[in-house]
Amino acid sequence: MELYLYIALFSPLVGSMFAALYGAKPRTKIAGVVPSALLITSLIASTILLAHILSTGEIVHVEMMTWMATGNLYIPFGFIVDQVSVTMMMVVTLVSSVVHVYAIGYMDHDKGFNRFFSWLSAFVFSMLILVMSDNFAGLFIGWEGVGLCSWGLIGFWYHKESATWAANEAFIMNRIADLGMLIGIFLVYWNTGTLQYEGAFAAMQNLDTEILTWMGIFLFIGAMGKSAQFPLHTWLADAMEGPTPVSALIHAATMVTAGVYLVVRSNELYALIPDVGVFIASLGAFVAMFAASMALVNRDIKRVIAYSTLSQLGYMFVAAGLGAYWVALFHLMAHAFFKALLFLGAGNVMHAMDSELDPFKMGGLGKTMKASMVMMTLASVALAGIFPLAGFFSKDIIIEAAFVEHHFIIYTVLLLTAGLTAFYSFRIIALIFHGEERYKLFGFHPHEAYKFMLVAMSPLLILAVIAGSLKMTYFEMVTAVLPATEYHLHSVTTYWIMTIGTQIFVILAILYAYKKYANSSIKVPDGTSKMEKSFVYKLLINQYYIPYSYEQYLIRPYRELSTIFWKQIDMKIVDASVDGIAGIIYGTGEKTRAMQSGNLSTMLKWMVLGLVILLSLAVVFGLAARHFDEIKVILSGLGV
Amino acid sequence: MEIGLNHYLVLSTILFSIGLVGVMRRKNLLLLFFATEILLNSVNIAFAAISHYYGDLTGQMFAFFVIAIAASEVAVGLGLLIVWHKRHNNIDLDSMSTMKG
Amino acid sequence: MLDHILSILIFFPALAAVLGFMIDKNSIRAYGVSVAAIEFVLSLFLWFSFDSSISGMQFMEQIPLIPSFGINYILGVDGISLFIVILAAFFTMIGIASLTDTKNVKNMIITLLFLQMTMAGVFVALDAIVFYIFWELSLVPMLYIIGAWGGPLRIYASVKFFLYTFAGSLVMLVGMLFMAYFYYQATGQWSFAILDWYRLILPETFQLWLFVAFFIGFAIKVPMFPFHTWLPYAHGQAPTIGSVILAAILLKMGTYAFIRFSLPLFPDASVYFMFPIAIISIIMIVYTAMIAYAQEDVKQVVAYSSVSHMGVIILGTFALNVEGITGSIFLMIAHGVVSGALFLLVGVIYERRHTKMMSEFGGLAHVMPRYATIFGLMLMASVGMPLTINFVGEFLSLLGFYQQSHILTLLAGIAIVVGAIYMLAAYKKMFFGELTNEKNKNLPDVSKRELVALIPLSILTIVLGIYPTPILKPINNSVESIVQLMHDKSITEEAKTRIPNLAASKGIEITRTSMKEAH
Amino acid sequence: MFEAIAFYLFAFLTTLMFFITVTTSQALYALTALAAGMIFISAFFFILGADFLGAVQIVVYSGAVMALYAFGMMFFDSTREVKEKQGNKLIVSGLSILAAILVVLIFAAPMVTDNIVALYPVIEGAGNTQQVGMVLFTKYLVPFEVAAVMLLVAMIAGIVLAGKKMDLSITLMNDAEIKDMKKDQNKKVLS
Repeated sequence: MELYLYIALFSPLVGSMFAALYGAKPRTKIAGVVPSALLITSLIASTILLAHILSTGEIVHVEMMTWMATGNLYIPFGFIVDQVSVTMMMVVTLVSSVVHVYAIGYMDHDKGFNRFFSWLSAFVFSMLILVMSDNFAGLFIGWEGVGLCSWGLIGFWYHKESATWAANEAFIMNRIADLGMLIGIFLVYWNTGTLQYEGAFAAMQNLDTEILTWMGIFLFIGAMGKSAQFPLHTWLADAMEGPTPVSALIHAATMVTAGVYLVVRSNELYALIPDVGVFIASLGAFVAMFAASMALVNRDIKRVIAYSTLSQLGYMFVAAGLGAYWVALFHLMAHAFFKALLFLGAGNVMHAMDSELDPFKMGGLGKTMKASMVMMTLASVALAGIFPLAGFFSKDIIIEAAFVEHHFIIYTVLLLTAGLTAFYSFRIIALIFHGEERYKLFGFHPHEAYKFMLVAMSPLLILAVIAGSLKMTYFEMVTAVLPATEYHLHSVTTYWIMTIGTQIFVILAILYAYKKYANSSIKVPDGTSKMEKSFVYKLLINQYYIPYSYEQYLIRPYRELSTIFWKQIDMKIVDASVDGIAGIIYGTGEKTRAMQSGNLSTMLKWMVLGLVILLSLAVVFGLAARHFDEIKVILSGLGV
Repeated sequence: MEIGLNHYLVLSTILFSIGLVGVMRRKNLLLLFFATEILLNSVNIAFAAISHYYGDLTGQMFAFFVIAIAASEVAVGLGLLIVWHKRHNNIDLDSMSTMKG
Repeated sequence: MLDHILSILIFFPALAAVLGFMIDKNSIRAYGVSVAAIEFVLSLFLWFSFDSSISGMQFMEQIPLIPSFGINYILGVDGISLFIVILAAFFTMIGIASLTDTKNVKNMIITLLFLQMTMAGVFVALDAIVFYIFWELSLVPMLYIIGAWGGPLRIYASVKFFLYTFAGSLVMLVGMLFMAYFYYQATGQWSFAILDWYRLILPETFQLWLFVAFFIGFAIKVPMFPFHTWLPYAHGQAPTIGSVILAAILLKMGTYAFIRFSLPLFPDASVYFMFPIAIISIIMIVYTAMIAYAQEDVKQVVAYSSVSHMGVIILGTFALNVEGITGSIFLMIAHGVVSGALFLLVGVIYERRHTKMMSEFGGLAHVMPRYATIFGLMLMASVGMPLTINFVGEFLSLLGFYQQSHILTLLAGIAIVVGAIYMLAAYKKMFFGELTNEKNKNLPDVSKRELVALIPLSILTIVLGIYPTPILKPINNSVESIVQLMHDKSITEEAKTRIPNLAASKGIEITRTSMKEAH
Repeated sequence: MFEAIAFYLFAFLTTLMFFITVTTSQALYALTALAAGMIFISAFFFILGADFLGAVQIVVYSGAVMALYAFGMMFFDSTREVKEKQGNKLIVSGLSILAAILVVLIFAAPMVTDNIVALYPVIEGAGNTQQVGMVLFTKYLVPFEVAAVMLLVAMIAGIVLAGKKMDLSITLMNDAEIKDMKKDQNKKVLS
């Protein structure tokens, strides 16, 4: 099995390097095909591992080599495939295989084609390290690695100012969180003496709650960055500057869920500190609502989907925070499928519309892009959580869990958010595919994507539809390592009322969205309508003014402070004081140079002055020596 | 009225400061030499007086050597003075400023 | 040969430099490269025959110079100095190999060979006076390099560099003399041998004063805030090769000396000054990183980033535990590789455009993709990306200091954020965006000669990031013996608790730092 | 009583002479006053019983030194009034007086202690000249010889310095020669 582990892990790396070889050369299909083939190899290897685990329940654990060893610190490159990581591996390899194949078509005309595949495969490799590592340091390697690849891919079109800006923003914001993560790792090391999950979690059982709380908080700060939780969420929406396959893979299915994975992986730690768990759940619920509200009005398809991702991440954190780790993981998996599908569908639309992102300028695309419409609609239905698609099974169970755990505020928030989710999802569906064909006004000539791209998307479609039915199998598998909490309402009636109520609520939201946006009276908003002038609309479209205030109150002061530090403090104080010392010496030299006028008479006068000074010193010291005792008394009186 | 050592010392000091005045205010090199002679002689008085009052000949010996030094100083100094005068046709101190730093 | 390999390492380049005056101008480059290559092979041979299981000094040599004052020519390497010596030889080699066409190339190569002598000397000297001589001698070639081949402000920069560092080292010399005097008082014999001094237990007040004296010399060399202002000038004016060697090796003298002198000689003072120094390091890290962000000249960005990274090294050193000190030594090597490479990279673009202003560039990734890739790699290494060489050092340094103070480590950890900010901003300004400046449209990508220097550095950056063990292990052994020595020597209660007792925790006898070998 | 009168008389005279020396604007007056001052000083030596020293003072100063000065002055136009730009008189006199006060202060304080032991005590029953001779040729023999050599060296130096181009006489040269010489001199000065 170890062989399969290595194949699964390293074939993306080989693919990345292969594509990198063509990095500076003109684009060639082979640079896309080979990494994709290698990724499919990785997918197959992961599937074999999954089958192995499903059949035997054995955990594959290997230690490849030592990475760092000094003092008491010992960090190996160790990899573990257990029920949790194999889930992630499946999600990662599956979605990325799909995205790779899809991207061969999508990036067809881009001159950075080879570079793109190099980065994309490198990302998959980093992500696999992240999920497969058996220690915190290895996790951190992957953690930073995916950050790096995300930087490269968001800024893939590096000639665009907005793209590079977004790339740097994402990287730096993630770094802030990584600092928290690093501190968390240090805490783990100095308190447990090891960074291996196994040893560390075992040692944590005997530690103080206070230390554990700090550990939990700092590790969660790391998770907040990667999973774009409030207040570090702004990078995710800006990250949509990257190519759409990137958004589908990194910013929907895999990287952003790393935070959830971390919390799930550290479940033994978080089980010991339920207070932090509640905090995580509350933050998750808040972010779910907060992100959904921003998605309501946004006029950029990708950003809407990004906010929806953010909102769903909130759901996952609610589950993880409340101790329903397997539910979080399950939702993560289901979400990966339908959200990637949604993004790829959006990619098709963008491709058709020459990278136009404003859904108000589309409309009626359903006629020309039937397949894309079907896929996106199904994905949205899944996202909205309608029976019997994936979202129903994964998302409703989170809402139920919140109810069962008696966190009714969270429950209410999540329920409302479910409605909002349905509304905004179908708002864009309606705007894109239904209603008048507004795009004609702008001279677009939409066309359906390549066949093979659609075929590539189909596995995701299937999974988005059927994933729900795998729930019980999955539950049995994953609870071998995670706490097996089942969430059943005590009363069957309540259960039915709740489920049906939720469904009706969601369906009403969908219908409302259709009614509002699928009719023929929709115009491209020009800022004059009453709604657009309302305060709430402005607040939401400006993302609660958070990016603005970051720019105003963090970035700009930082820039100005840097300049002040450089120009004022470093040059004018620190350096000037050094130069000042030198200047004093030079200055004294210049001044006393006048003494050496060369005029003998003047020099004689100076000589006499020197004589007088020496004589006075003689007198002073003579007197001091004579009256030494008295002086001592006076000095001691002064306290010297 | 007994004349003590201090009288001589005070006299020597007065002469010494007259010499200092000369050293400082004279711009003529020759007259500057005169002033230095005064300085040396004032010290000689002090030496002789100390020698007398302590009954020790060391002071007188020193006075001898001071006189010897004064004599050689005059010899060399006047030689230099003449050379300078030949070159520049004056012996004004203010004209000697080649050692300007 | 093995008995005298260290002397050979020191004096071979010097001898070759003297002979170099006789070499014809056209063949001097080949001569220089071959001499440096032989030197590098010798240093590799040193590593090869180095026994990494021994923690003490190896290849010791001792020749009496002034026996009545206990001044001897003592050399030796341990795990701490070994790799810096190799790195010095390595950088001299690739520095000469990648040397672009400068005027007076003969003088430059001869100067570099002299510099190599002094660098090797500093790191292997085990006698304070010999150490001091090499320490000061190293200023002269660098002064010449900056003063003769530098930019428009070169005279100011070189004089500032020289006077600043020289003033600091004079204070250090006073410290050394007093130390020797104290040794004389205690034992009745004069000795300047560092290993003899190690055995001396000083009263705490003496330790404090001597620590300060040594600290001033070392801190200016490092350079630590607020003594850092000579560095940007020196880097800004120095030619590429000067900056590379200055950043890669010369700065390491200060941090190396902290580990060689300050820690084992004054363990109590080290503990006493741990927090003040940590705070200075944090100021260094954050403050200079912010200044780096404000720079308009890409070389200054790299220069200030050096200061920032040196802050992390100092922090790791004053963690006073094995993890921290090992990390800081590793980071010295890592920073040498990475900042050396970055300065070389800046030199590449300066060579083509004769400007270092970032506003002149923009969109370079379009025309120089290979250059952009290597720069990106080094940028990520500098930022501390895992699996690059810098991360290992930074991680261990911070991890080590975390044991001493949580809050300060958190503050120092800001390094990874602010580091990313200035580096990414600089990279964005230079490489991203549209290619607007006409002059940049036809820039050639990196040439073969430049790749000769850059490829080995890139490989080192990644290989040592993934597999640092061959270097970490010898360092670790030597550091363990130093930490144990510090623990044994310390007097105060606080020092005893702050410095871990390895012998107790590991239950093994750690060989005392080679005192026996010294005599 | 006689001693006191003699002391005060000669003190007054010496001070006066020396004062004239440093203040007069006529070089000749200064020379004469200095010579007189020197002779008056020898009187103190006689009063103090240092007869030999007094004699040497008169011989060396009034005889040799003053004669040298007188000869030296012949080279210069000594009759013309010496033009001297005067600086700040206040500084000059102030510094001098300050120095005087300080010296007096020093003399007044620790010197008048009795614990000074004579190194070469006065020999009873011998004349001053005899005593001087005995000390000078025993204890101070080496310095004495050195002083003699020094005088010799000074003499030679004086001759060499002053005697350069003694054979040249401007009065005997015509204009062209003088010009040439001036040129030469200028060159030398420049070099």
